[in-house]
Amino acid sequence: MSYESKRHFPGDARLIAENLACIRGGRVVFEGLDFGVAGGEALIVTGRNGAGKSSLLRQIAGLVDIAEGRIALEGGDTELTLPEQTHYVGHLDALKAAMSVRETALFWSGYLGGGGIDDALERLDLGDLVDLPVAYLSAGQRRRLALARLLLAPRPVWLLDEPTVALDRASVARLVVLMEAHLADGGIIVAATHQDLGLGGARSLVLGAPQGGFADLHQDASA
Amino acid sequence: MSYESKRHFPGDARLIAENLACIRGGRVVFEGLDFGVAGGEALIVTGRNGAGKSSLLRQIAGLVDIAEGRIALEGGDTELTLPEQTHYVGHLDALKAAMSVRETALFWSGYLGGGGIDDALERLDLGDLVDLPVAYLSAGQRRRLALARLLLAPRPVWLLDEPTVALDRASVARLVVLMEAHLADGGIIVAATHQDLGLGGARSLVLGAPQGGFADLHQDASA
Amino acid sequence: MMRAFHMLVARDTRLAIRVGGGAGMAVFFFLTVVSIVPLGIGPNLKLLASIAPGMLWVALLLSALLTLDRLFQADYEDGSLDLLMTGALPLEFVAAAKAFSHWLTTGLPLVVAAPLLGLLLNLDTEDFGPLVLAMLVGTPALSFLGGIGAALTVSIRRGGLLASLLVIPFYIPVLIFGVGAAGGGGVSAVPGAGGQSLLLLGAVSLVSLVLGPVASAAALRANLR
Amino acid sequence: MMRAFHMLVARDTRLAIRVGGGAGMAVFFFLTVVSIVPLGIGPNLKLLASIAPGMLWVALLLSALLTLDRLFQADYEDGSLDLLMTGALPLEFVAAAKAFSHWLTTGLPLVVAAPLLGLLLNLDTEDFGPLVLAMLVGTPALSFLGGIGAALTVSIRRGGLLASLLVIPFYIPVLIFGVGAAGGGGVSAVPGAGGQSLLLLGAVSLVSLVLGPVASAAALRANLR
Amino acid sequence: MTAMSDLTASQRLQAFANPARFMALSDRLLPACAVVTCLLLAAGLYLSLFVSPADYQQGETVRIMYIHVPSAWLAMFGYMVMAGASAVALVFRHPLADIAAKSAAPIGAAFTFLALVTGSLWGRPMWGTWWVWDARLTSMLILFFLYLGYMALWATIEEPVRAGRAAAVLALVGSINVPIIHYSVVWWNTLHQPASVFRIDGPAIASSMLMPLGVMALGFTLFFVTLLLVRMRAEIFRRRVRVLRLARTER
Ligand code: HEM
Ligand SMILES: Nc1ncnc2c1ncn2[C@@H]1O[C@H](COP(=O)(O)OP(=O)(O)OP(=O)(O)O)[C@@H](O)[C@H]1O
Ligand SMILES: Nc1ncnc2c1ncn2[C@@H]1O[C@H](COP(=O)(O)OP(=O)(O)OP(=O)(O)O)[C@@H](O)[C@H]1O
Ligand SMILES: [Mg+2]
Ligand SMILES: [Mg+2]
Repeated sequence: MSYESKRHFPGDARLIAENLACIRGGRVVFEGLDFGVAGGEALIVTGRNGAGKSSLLRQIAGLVDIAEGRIALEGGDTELTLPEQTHYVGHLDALKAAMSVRETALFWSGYLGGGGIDDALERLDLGDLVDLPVAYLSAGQRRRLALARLLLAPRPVWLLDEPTVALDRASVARLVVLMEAHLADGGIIVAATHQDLGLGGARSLVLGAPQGGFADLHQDASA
Repeated sequence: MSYESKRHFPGDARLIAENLACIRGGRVVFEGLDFGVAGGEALIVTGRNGAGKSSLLRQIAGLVDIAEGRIALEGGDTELTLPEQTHYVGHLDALKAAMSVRETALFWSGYLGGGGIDDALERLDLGDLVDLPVAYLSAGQRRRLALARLLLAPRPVWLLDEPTVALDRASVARLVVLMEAHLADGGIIVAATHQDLGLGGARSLVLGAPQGGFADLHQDASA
Repeated sequence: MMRAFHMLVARDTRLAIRVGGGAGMAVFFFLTVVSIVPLGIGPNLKLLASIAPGMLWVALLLSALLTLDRLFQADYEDGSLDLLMTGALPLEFVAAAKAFSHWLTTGLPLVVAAPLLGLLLNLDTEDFGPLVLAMLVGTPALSFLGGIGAALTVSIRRGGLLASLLVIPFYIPVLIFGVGAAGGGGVSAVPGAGGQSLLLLGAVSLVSLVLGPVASAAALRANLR
Repeated sequence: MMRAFHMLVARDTRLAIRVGGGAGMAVFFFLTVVSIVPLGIGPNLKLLASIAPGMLWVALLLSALLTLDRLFQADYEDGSLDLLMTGALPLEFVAAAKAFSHWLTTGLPLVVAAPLLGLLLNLDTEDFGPLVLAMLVGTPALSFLGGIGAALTVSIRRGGLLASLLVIPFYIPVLIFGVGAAGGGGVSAVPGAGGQSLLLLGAVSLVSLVLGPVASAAALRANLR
Repeated sequence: MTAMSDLTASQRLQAFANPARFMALSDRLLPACAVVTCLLLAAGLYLSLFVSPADYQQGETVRIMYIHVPSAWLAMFGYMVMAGASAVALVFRHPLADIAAKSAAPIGAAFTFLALVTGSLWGRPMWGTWWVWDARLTSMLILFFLYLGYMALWATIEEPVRAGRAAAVLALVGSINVPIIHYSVVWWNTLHQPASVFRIDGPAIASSMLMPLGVMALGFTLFFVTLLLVRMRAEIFRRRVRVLRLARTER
């Protein structure tokens, strides 16, 4: 399957969350959260440390239990679960020190059912590093390799948890270009970040302090 | 030993590097590097990914071999080696998921020969989290705990490798305050970062691409 | 999906060989473990021969335990497991793939090396057949059952201790039948006991091939979310 | 500096108990090895008793190996080791502290468990004393020598197998003298050999108390930079 | 090696990948060594196979000794070379010593293996079994393990500098332990009366056997040196290639 072929996602796809709640370590992180992101739209999630940004992204990726409410990709591929339609790039790089850059890319492309890797590596300026073992990469180079996964297999929903960490200015610009291209293809992006990406026409979601949560928790504990 | 006691560092201390070179994985990262940072001064190290920022900081901390040249803290405590006078906060958090925030702080304070922990935790706004296991912390909360180490035991040289990673705006501001306080105490800061900290009167060092090393190599191969 | 499975097996095997030394290392390991036994219990050849099968099984158990705890944990710690879960491959198959490649790099080498080791322990050459057969049948069980323990240990917060206590009991039947099938019944071996325990061993193995991945997947889900 | 040492021992011990499952895993493995042996050689009690000390020591070695790889690796992977190196405590003492807490959580429990296992192997009760004494003297060597292997393989994920390979040869003197001291000379034990080998065992232990940390520190430095 | 300090980093890297003096020297030395080795081995084999008498009680099998004993000696010699080179590498940080140690290991291991195989081939007719846990056999086996461990460490840590230092530490610790191990094994073996009927150090060697044995030993030693040189050169080339490959990956 060639790389270009499946690039265009159904424009009418829509990622929605209804009355969403998240409980971690026995504490309510957030609740009653509602949002919808249409194809071609980006949602920038902000909030202070501990507000629940990562938790939200992991819920969408199916990596954290949904305490209450629902998340769905309306108009998405009905054969696939939501997690199977998402790319999740989190705080952890998911890289193996003992594998070379090329091997890493080849594995993920194969595992995620993608195509060629050269284009993806080029677009993240990893072209010169393909033969290096990951152990030799600097923090930013590792990060770029993690981000390259986004391009290895086309998936409509991108979940980016502080994607710019450790990236130099040039790489940040490069990333923004990729994100805009993805949106132009009708893709959906949910990104948690502390620094402004300067992404055109992005909606924003601010997560608040999880104070309220404790009260409720006590109530339903007593109930 | 109380926490306040040793806060003031000799103002005439000076961290110097002469003709410094770094080789990693058989490649010259940088060479012929010279700089000096006086007490009360901060050196902000910038450069593209892979330029050698982390390597430089780790060399100062004694964690990477000095291929050539020398690093020294002139006017520092002659009893102690340079690494023993530095706080290194790197890409890795050095946190144990199974220990609580308090246990972590207590251990490092004890190990580094510091005093009480409450003040340090307060100043990084970890006060409400002391009893949480580290496993429950969010990225930014982990980062703040890692940074709290700076205050647990007074040491003249702070080596900060992208300290603002995962910190929200409030925490970044808080960190800058701490750094300025350290400088005011006659401390030295060497920080590698991609985003501007807005630190008053900081000197800057830009690391370039490691061209030099390889030209020679090609020559000797052809020779 | 089959492709994803293959990719995963290939990757894990390659990693095991690179970072863990893989097959060669495993064989060498068994060699050393086996050769410390005589130093412990004395160079009495008859005695050595009689406990040879038991020792070989214990050596295998050890190498399994030494490598299993990192089976999922490495992937968990660096975040790979998260991504493996968002892939199209069901978690059960992920677990199976990992257990299988683990067997390739620990179980299989031992089976191959067994005769050589038998030689050191002065095992009669006619006992080699049963021994190798028993190991061929039994070793997969160690990898697939071990996977459960590995999955339970994956997020070591409190469960670590409990989990490690759980793995070994799983192994006991394999060891018992394995030693029996390898003709290690010693003096008291009931004639035909070998064949019988070989069957039982096979049964255990088959069960574990299914039980292992399913239980591992469940444990992983429980740990991750 | 003494304080730093204590803090480190306390921390590692606590972590091992909470997380590693070190002690539990080791003891259980210990039990398994010992309970496998009778399967091998059949229920010949006299024979069992004669090789009991040897088997216990072999089991001891193997279970010590199980817990080695996490000795430094966990700290290496999460960056703690970097900071431990910038502390005022010389790396040699760091290594010593870790080896010591490793002994507290693996060697010590096994010493305590030994008599129970001796019962399983129908060891005469008057042999318990020498056995426990020998183990008490010998087990520290296992942790401190083991530290060398752990330090050498610290930068290798899944280094467990390799680490064991590297240290097993170094364990051999401990094993031999340990068995001797435990009166396990077998039938042909020279009278008085027990006491002599206890001395030798002590000597080996003392050497390892120095050699271990020094070599471990050197190995760590080699790996970190 | 002291001159290393006043080079620039890239020059040192160059020296690391390309110790010119050694290459030139070994280039001239190698052919000579090879020739002499061949001559000695040929002579030794002729003497031991045809000239020297068959042993009255062991018969023709005694001729295995002429391979067995020299290889056993070189097995130990090899470890000494390895440990020595490691010490130099660790103290003076000289890349060549590093390379020498790495190259010596497989050769020593090979001779150890040879001693083991020939030994057990010899043991079959003598003791009626391939292997006994005799003191000397055992310590030889352990020596073999030490070699393998050393090589395994080199193989798994793939960055040469790191691997080199770690391996050097291992070799040195090993050299401290080897005598302890050897002694303990002997002690163990005398504790249990050895199971072997035949004492290895049995026949007082007749002078008619001594001569060929000496020639063979000399030949083996030179053979060792030759192999060492070859392997060291190969290793140097390998590192040069590696450095260039890495260099090419950077702009
Ligand atoms: C795997 C089996 C064997 C191993 C590992 C082995 C090992 C050794 C070693 C290490 C030496 C050198 C001793 C020294 O010079 O200090 C040696 C020498 C010798 N071996 Fe073996 N040996 C084995 C089997 C045999 C057998 C079966 C025989 C004879 C039947 C034998 C006869 C000799 C003799 C005659 C010498 C030279 C005399 C001496 O140095 O004492 N070896 N062997
Ligand atoms: N452990 C290592 N082994 C070998 N080479 C390494 C290692 N770590 C980094 N390098 C190489 O050294 C160079 C500098 O790495 P370093 O981490 O210092 O860069 P950096 O400036 O910190 O980059 P970043 O901004 O991405 O953190 C890079 O080219 C990298 O490939
Ligand atoms: N694995 C976990 N187990 C239990 N509680 C957790 C876990 N991870 C995070 N939490 C808690 O959930 C809350 C939200 O965490 P989360 O990581 O989503 O915050 P965040 O918005 O991503 O913060 P940051 O900006 O620092 O990344 C925090 O209060 C944290 O204490
Ligand atoms: Mg987060
Ligand atoms: Mg960096």
